[in-house]
Amino acid sequence: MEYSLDELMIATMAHQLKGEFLVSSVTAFGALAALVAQKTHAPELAVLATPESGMEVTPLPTLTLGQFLTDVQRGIPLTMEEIFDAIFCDLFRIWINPAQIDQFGNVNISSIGPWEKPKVALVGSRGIPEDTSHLSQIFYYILHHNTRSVVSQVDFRSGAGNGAERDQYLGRSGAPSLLVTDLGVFDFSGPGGSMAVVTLHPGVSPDEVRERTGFDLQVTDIIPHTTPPTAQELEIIRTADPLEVRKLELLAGEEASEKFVTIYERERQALHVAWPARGRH
Amino acid sequence: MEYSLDELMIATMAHQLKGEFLVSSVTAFGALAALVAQKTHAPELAVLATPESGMEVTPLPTLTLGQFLTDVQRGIPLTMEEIFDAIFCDLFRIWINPAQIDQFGNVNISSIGPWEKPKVALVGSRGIPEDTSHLSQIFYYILHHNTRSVVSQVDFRSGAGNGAERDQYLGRSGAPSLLVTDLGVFDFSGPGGSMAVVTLHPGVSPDEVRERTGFDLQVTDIIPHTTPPTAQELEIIRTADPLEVRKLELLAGEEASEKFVTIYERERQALHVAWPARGRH
Amino acid sequence: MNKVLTAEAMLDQIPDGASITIGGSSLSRKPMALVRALARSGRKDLTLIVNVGGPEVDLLLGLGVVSKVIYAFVGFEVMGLAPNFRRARQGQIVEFEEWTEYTVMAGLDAAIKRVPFLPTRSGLATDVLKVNHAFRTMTDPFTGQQLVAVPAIHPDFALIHVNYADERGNGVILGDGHIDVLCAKAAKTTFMSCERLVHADELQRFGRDVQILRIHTQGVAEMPWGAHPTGCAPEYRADLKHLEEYMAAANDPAKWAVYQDSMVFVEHGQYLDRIGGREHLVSRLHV
Amino acid sequence: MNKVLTAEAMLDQIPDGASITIGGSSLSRKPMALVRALARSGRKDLTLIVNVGGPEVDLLLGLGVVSKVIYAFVGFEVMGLAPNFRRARQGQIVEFEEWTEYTVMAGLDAAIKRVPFLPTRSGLATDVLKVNHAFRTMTDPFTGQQLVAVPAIHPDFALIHVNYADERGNGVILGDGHIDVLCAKAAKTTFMSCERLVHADELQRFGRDVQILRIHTQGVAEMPWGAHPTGCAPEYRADLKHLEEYMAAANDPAKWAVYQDSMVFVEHGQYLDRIGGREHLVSRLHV
Repeated sequence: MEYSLDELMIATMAHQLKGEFLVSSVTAFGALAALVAQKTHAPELAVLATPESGMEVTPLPTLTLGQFLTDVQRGIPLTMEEIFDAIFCDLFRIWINPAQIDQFGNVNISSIGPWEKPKVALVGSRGIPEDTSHLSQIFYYILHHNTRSVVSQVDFRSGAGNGAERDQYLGRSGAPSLLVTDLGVFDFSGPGGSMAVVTLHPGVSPDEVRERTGFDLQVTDIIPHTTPPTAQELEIIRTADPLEVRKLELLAGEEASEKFVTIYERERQALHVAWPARGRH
Repeated sequence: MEYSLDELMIATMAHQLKGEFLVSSVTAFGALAALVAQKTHAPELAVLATPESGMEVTPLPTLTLGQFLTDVQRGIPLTMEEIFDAIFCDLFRIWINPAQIDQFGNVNISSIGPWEKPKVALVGSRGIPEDTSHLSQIFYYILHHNTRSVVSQVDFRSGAGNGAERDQYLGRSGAPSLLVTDLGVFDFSGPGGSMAVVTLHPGVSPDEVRERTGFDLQVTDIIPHTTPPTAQELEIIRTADPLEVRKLELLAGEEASEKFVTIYERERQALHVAWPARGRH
Repeated sequence: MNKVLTAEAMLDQIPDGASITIGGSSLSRKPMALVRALARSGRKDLTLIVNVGGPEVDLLLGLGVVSKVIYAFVGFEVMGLAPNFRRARQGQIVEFEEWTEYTVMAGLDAAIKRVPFLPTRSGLATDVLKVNHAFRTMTDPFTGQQLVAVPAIHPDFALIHVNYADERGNGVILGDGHIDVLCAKAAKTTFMSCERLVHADELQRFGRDVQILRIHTQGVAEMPWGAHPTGCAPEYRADLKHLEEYMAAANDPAKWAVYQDSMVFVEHGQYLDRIGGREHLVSRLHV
Repeated sequence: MNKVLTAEAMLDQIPDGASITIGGSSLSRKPMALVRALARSGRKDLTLIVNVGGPEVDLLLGLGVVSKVIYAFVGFEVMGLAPNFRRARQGQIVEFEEWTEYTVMAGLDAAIKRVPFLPTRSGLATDVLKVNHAFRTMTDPFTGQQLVAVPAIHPDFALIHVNYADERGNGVILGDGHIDVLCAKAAKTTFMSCERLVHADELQRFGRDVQILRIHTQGVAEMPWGAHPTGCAPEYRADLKHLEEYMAAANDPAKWAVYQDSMVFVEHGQYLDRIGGREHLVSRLHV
C-alpha cells in the first residue's frame, strides 16, 4: 500500500508508545502517533485532545478545535497540575518537535544564536525542562533533518541531553530515547550517549544522512530500513485526519498557505460530521 | 426577647466575622455564626456547607448531612487545596473549638498530659497549625470554661499563641484574636499578649470567671456585659437550626443522648423540607 | 485494560510491613470495605498514613495489625474520641507521628513531584515540630527566614472509595474530594472501591467530577455501601448508630471479639446482611 | 458584593510599573479585550508574567508598554513566531526572563502558599538555569541532592477571561483551565472578563467548572468575544485569519500604526464591529 513520508514517520512514532500513559496531543504528528498506538498495540494509552486535557478521546488533528473535541466527545477534563504531576510521576509521554537537536540529544526551542542576543528568538523552553528531568522515555521528531536542525551542539539547552551535567544531577531520568526524522530513526547508544542510526527510511542513503547532519555521524552501509506502515495504520491515520492537517507540518510556501486555508474553513464541518454534538454543556 | 446561652454565644461569634472570606462550617456554632453574620452585617462572607466545600450555601447544622447540602443547594464544590490556599492567603476564617487554651492563647487538641505518654489522647492538631501561622484573625470558642479548659499553660501547643517563639518565626500572622466562652469574651491585649476580659455574659460575675479560670486572670468589677442577640439574629439561628443541633454541643449525659437520637432520625426530613431536591446529580 | 479485581486479589498484593495511605475524611467516604478486607487478611506491621482519620484507623489499630500511624487527626467527630486510637496512644503500643492537615498533603505532594521535601510556615511555633522528628527546620535560600521542610511521604499503597468508577480505573467523586487524589497519585499502587461500576461512556458524562485518573490506579472493585459505616455523599450518610455500637464494642474486650467475628471476618455481602441488609440500609441511610 | 466594573475602571487601578500575570495559553482564552484596554490605557513599564504566552504578550510589546517579561513560551503555535516578541528579544529592548511551564506555576504557587520558594528538579542540566538569574540551586536538607529553588512570583494584578461569571466574581471555565486559577490566587488584585454574566443560581449549576472563586477576584466585566482573536472553548475558536492580519501588520510599521488605531485604540464594541460584527463572528468562529 502506498504511503507518504508523514505516514511513515507517524507509524514509526506510534511503535514507541506503549503502556498506560497520558499522551499529549500538541502536534498533529504526536496526536496521530498516539491514536495509532492506542488503536493497535497499546489500547491502554490515555490519549488527550489537547496539550493539557480531554482524556479518553479520539484525537482529530485540527488547527483550532482541540478543546472542542473534549466537549463533543465528553473527554475527561484535566488540569495543568494533573499534567505536570503525570510528568513528575513518569506517567506521561510526548513526541517533542525541537528546532535543534545535537549529537548528545540536547534540544533547543529557545533561540538560534546566543540566548542573550539571539539571531532568531524562538519560543522559550516551555515544559521541555520538566520532561527531560523526569520521564524515563523521551521522544523527539524533526521534520526537516539538515545541518541547521541536527547539529553538533545546540545553541541553547532547553532540554537536557546526555553528558556529565545530566549524570551528576539527573541520572537517567529524562535522558533522550529516540529521534525520528524525515531521514530515519536514531537513538543515543553511541559513545558517551551520542546519536546512532537505528534505521533509515526506504530510499534514504547513508550519504544523504551524513550530508544532512551537522556533525560526524557514523552511518554504516548496512543500516536496516524503517518498517513501512501497515494498511491498518494507514487506515487509522487517514480516517482520523481527513483534512490532512498532518501534511501542513511538512509543507511550506504557497502550498502550505492553501492547505492552511482549506483546513481552517473545513474543520468545523469535519468535527461535526465525526462527532455529532452530545457535549456536557 | 428570651435567648439561651448557645444563642448568645453564636451571635457574639457572628459579630466578629466580616469581609469576604471563606468560612468553614466545622461545628454547629461555627456554621450558625457564619450564617448570622452573612445574613446581617457581612453579606459578602462565602459560607461553606462542610469543613472543605459547598460554597454559597445556607448551612443547616446536622450530624451527617453537610455534604448533602452542597448537592441539594448546588453549593460550589471546592477542594482541600482550595481551602489551604485560602488559609495561606488569609482569605479564610474559622471558629476553632480547642480542648485547652492558655493565658497566651496557645491551644491544644492533641493530648492531655505529655504528648509522648498522654493521660488522655485527644485527636491531633488537624489544620490548626496552618491557621495559627497564616491568618490575621484567629477565633476560639470554649463551651465549658473551667480550670481544665482555660489553663495556665496548655499541655501541647497544637496552635501557636503569643510569645517569643511566635514573635521570632511568625510575627503577628496567626496570633490569637478572640476567645468566646460560656462566661464571656476575652482578647489577648494583656501584658505579653496575655488574655484579658472584654465582656462578661449577662449574669456572670467576676468572681465566677476568676474561679473557673486556671490562671490568675485580671477581672475588674466594671467589665461591660456582652450584647444580647437581636430578634433578627435569634430568628436566623432558630430558622436555620430547627432541630437545635447547636444545643448538643452544650449538653451531656442522657439529655445529650436523647437529643442526638432525635436529631439523627429527623435530619433527613428537615433537609428535604428546607431544600426540595434540585441537585446536580 | 480491565482492572476489576476482588478485594482479596488486591490484598494479596499487599505484604506485611506495607505503608498504606487511606482516603476519605473522618466519617466521610472511608474505604471501609477494603479496610475490613485488609483487617481480616492477616497482614501486619502496617504503617497507616491519613490526613483526617476515623473508623478506618481505629479498626486496624483494634485488630493489632498496625505498627505506625502518620496522622493529622484521628477521631469520630461529633461521636467523640476514637477508642482504639486513644488506647493505643495512651498505651504507647504503636508508633504515632503527628503531622498536620496541610503537611500530610504536602508530604504526599512532594512524593508526587519527585522532590524530597516541600517548605511551609505551617507548624512554626507549635509543639508539632517538637514531637514530629520527620520534619526539619530549614533556612530559606532567598530571604534567610525559617521554614519547615516537610519530607516526602511515599506510600506503598493507597486505598480509596469513590461513587462511580469504570473498569479502566477512572473514578468519579461527587461529594467532597478530601485528599483522595493525592493518595492515588502518591502511592506506588492504588486500589479503589466504588459504589457502582459504570461504562466508560457513562463515566465521562461527569466531567471534572472524574477526579481519579486511571493512570494512577491499579485495581478497582465494585463494593456498594463500601464506605459504611462512614457516609458517601450524595448517596448515603454516615451510620452513627452502627458507630455507637462499634465504639461500645471497642471499649469492652468481650464485645470486641464478637464485633470482629461478626463484622470484620466476613465477606462484604455478609457484612451488609449483618447490618440489616440493603433494603434496610436504604431506608435508614439514603438521603 | 457587586464587583461588576468596566474595563476602564479596572485599568484605573493599575499603575505604571505594575506586574501583571495573564491567564489563558497561546491561542486559547487570552483576556484580549482587557489586554487591549490595558494597551490603550497609557500604562507603561509593565512586567508581564505568562506561562504559555501568545498574542497578549506580543500586542503589549508592540505597543511599547512593557519593560520585562517572565515567560515559559511566547509564540503563535501553528501560526509561527510572535513578531513583536521576536523583535524585542533580538533587539534586547526589554528584559526577558525565561522560566519553564512548571516553574511559572510553582512560582505563583509559592506566592499563594506564602513560602519564598518551591523546590523542583525541573531545569537541572539545562541552560535555563544559566540565563535565569531568579532561580537558585539548593541542597536538599534530607538527602543532600541538588535542586532548583524557584522563587515566589508576586504579581500585582491578574487578568483572566472566562466563559461565565456572576457579579460576585465567581467564574466558570468550561474548556481547558490553563493556569488561570493560579493567576487569580497569586495576584493581589484579579480582574476577570467573561463571555456572559449569569445569575448566581445559574452559575452554581456548573459544579466543579466553577474554577474561579470570588474570594480571589476584585472585578468582573461582561465582554462577549473578549478572548478574540484567541479562542474560547466550547464557544468559539481562535480567529486565525485575524491573527494572520495581525502578524502581517506587526511586521510592517505603517500597517502596525493602522492596526493600533483601528483595533486597539477603540472600545470593545467598536472592535467587534471592526472585525465584522457579532453575526459575522458567529458564522466564522462559533463551533
